[in-house]
Amino acid sequence: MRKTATLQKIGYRKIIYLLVLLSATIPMLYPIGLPVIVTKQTQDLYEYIEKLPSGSNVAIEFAAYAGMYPDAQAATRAGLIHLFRRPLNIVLWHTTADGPMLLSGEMKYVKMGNRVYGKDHVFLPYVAGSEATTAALGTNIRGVFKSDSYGTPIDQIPLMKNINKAEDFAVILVMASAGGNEEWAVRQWMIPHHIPVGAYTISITYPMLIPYWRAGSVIGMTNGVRGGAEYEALIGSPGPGLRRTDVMSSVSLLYVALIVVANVEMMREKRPKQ
Amino acid sequence: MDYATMLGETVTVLFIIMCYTYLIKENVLFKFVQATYVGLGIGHGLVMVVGYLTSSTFPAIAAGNISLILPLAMGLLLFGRLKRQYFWVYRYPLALLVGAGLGLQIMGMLKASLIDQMISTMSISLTPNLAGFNSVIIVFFVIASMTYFLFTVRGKEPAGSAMNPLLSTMMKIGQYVLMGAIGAGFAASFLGRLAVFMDVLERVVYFIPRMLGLM
Amino acid sequence: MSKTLKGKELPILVMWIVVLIVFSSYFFGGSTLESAFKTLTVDWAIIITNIAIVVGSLALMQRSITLARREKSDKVDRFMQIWTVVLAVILFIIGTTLGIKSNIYSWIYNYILLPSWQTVYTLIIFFMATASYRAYRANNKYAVVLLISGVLVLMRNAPVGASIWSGFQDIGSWVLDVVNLSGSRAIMIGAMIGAISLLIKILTGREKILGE
Amino acid sequence: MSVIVSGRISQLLFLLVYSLLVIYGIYRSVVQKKIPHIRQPAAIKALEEAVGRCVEMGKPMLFQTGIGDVSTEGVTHMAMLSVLGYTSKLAAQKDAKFIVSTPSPTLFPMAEAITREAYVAAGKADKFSVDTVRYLSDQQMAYCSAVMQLVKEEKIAANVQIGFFQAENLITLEAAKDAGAINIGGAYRMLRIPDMAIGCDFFLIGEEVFAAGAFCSQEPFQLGSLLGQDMNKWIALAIIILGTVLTALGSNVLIQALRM
Repeated sequence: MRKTATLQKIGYRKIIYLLVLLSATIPMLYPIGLPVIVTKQTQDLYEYIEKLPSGSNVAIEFAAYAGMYPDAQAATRAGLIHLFRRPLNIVLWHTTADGPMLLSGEMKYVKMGNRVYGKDHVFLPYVAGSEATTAALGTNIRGVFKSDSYGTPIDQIPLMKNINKAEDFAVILVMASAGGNEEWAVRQWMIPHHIPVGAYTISITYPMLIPYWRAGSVIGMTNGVRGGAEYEALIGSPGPGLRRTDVMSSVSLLYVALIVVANVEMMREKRPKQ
Repeated sequence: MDYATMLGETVTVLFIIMCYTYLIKENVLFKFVQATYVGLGIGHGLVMVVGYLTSSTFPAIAAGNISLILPLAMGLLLFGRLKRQYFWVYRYPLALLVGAGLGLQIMGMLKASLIDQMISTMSISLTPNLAGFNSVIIVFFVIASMTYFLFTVRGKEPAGSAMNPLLSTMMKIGQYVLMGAIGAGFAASFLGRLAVFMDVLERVVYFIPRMLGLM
Repeated sequence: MSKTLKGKELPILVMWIVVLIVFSSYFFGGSTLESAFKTLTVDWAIIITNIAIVVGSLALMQRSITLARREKSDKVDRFMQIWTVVLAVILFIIGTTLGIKSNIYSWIYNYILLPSWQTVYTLIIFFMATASYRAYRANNKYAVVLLISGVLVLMRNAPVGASIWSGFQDIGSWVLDVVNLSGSRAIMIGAMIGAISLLIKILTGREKILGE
Repeated sequence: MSVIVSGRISQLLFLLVYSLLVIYGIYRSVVQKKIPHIRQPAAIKALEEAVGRCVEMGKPMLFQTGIGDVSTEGVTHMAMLSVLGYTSKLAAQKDAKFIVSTPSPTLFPMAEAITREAYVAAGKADKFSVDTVRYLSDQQMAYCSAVMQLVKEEKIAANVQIGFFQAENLITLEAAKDAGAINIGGAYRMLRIPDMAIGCDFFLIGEEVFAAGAFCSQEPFQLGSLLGQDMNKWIALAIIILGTVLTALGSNVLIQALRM
């Protein structure tokens, strides 16, 4: 494939750079607060969690990678706030080395109320993520983890007494993954064990999950920082997502405007020749 | 905020600004950031290497897994690149890596990239709604796009008449589909990248209020 | 003997053996093959790659020192080259003596290495703008399709899109779900076919990937 | 058939049939001398033009190897290396200044050997130096920043990046464009193709990347393999059409067979 080379105008780059910078910083300093329209996928995920019977066990595969984390941060934080607000039992494990540090940053925003560690939530340590790991966790958690992230043996944790495999959970939620954990969960938890999968994703992975969502293997998912904003709106707890919606809109509009200008300019250049 | 964090935030913000000056013109500030980053990157890479070898490889060898000495020795053959008459020796470790790479990539693609794609394409649903319509149109689009890659057919294109008109129409449609996919793909990648950008920019924009403890 | 060793037939044999082990463990399973597979593609490959990092890093530092010694290059350049090497050595010493969990190491990682990754990465937002200004021009019929699908998806993803016209959500999703998906599928199937062909050519030794 | 892991029987069958057809294509072309007519894609022709442009302008050409190790994306990297072999030969013959940059410690010695051989074969071993093939860093974005610096400092006139690239892709392309270079690229994954297509003047997509070496060389052996690839695509097309028709008729027998 080939594109005809376009004439390069001197200096157009610097003007564009400046416009990008301005279109991002101005709404950062003076937010307008444009409304957020919640998409079906986000709504589905929220409602599924909202409707879970109290006392349900929820598995969280926390797969955050520091470099791309800003895209998933809003949804992850909102998701954690939501999950801990409901009377659910949470078992969380990490599949990236960056995970524990990033999670502890988010937990500062989560209201714990009268929750007791070990009784209604457990944090398991980091294990190198792969499809095989996800599969192993679905069949025998004790085969992968011997103790939690504080070093307490799993068998001494009250919550873990009746939990060891995929069937013991109502749902598995994949958070902030940048490397296909959602698809592993679908293949290794949904298909063999029929455990529904939910995802708080970065926007690069999002389109890949749409077919799974349509097929019903994925109950719902958030789309990057935008999905994060929607989730924040749903749970009524504004955070980095809603703060950034204006910036997202303004930079997107700038891109569209640039494309329009480029085309108008091109037509003008062409006209005399015709 | 403690001093280490304050210093850290300041250094980060300075680095961000120095790095962005590249957009105006490549200059000594960017060069400094680049040299620093590359230097620290090498150091970090080497630390990771030593960490891996001392935490995994050497204990395993000491525990009796003597076979690991072989890849270690093969790795050392890579130093053969330093002298031309010895550079044949590096071929062995690389041949092993290449073999592993070829096998792994093909193995991974067979299911995900061939079988799964064929199955999902042909699993159409003939329901009278948008999903049903989409599933049929996808079959058509996939076939059209695949014809674009028929190299022996494409070779006849300049002659024009030599090509089956149906095939040439399919090829054109395929090219439109691929272009549409590319245009959409580029736009779809934008939001994720913008998220990181906003995060970096916020560090600069909110720097002073944060230093003053206002945020 | 040495001629055989120096030739490229033996390395290709090595390649064959590894490829066959990988494939047979994938298709036939069995604990022996699977452990051979893991040994070769994980344990051994990581060790060799790690040593390759050392070789590469030393080559880089050597080149930096050579450049720094060149009298004709300017002072700033020479300083930068030395600076690179010095930092590499210092971080290496800190990392190996105090450990990567030490405060100073994680400070360097969190406040320099990680933000540097992010900062360089975010330059892409500026460059995407200039690239789309150049590329999204309706020069021909194909470019028109490129342009329309791009704008539709951009407006679908932007939160403001739905406020402007609610249809963006549906049409943009259709472009992603149908057009983008079809294109990717065709590309993936074709890529697999191309990859198998290249594998055959490499295993015949006709591709000069290991030098002459 | 319990010897074969269940779910992988059809995959093995595809691998075998596809390999045999490639070999048949080569046999037809080399032994039977029925060489298929194949048009070079614009991107491959552009490689030669780009070398010419560099000679004319007296500016260097940059060839980037792509990121990652040979032990993971083996096939893609090998495709890149055959293009490197072709391009470095052209550059050596025509006396263009040629720079190869790499972020991959395992591709580094391979790229170095191939480029050196090209220079030796052209009788210009003296033109090859430590500056020709540069390992810039194994950290993705550090490499990226080093390339951004390099393209401006060396004022490159052409930038080639065909192979396996990640997020650094568009940044290096645009930096090169800003330095006044023409960009020639190629990616095989849908994830990376948009960046390549938008940032490059000429580009290869999908299967074309793996066939790039064949397009370059134009030997009967290589062209024959392309014939085999086409036969394989016809098979895939036939299966998809047949499977769709069967599904429409309410039978999923072919899908079941593929899942075997």
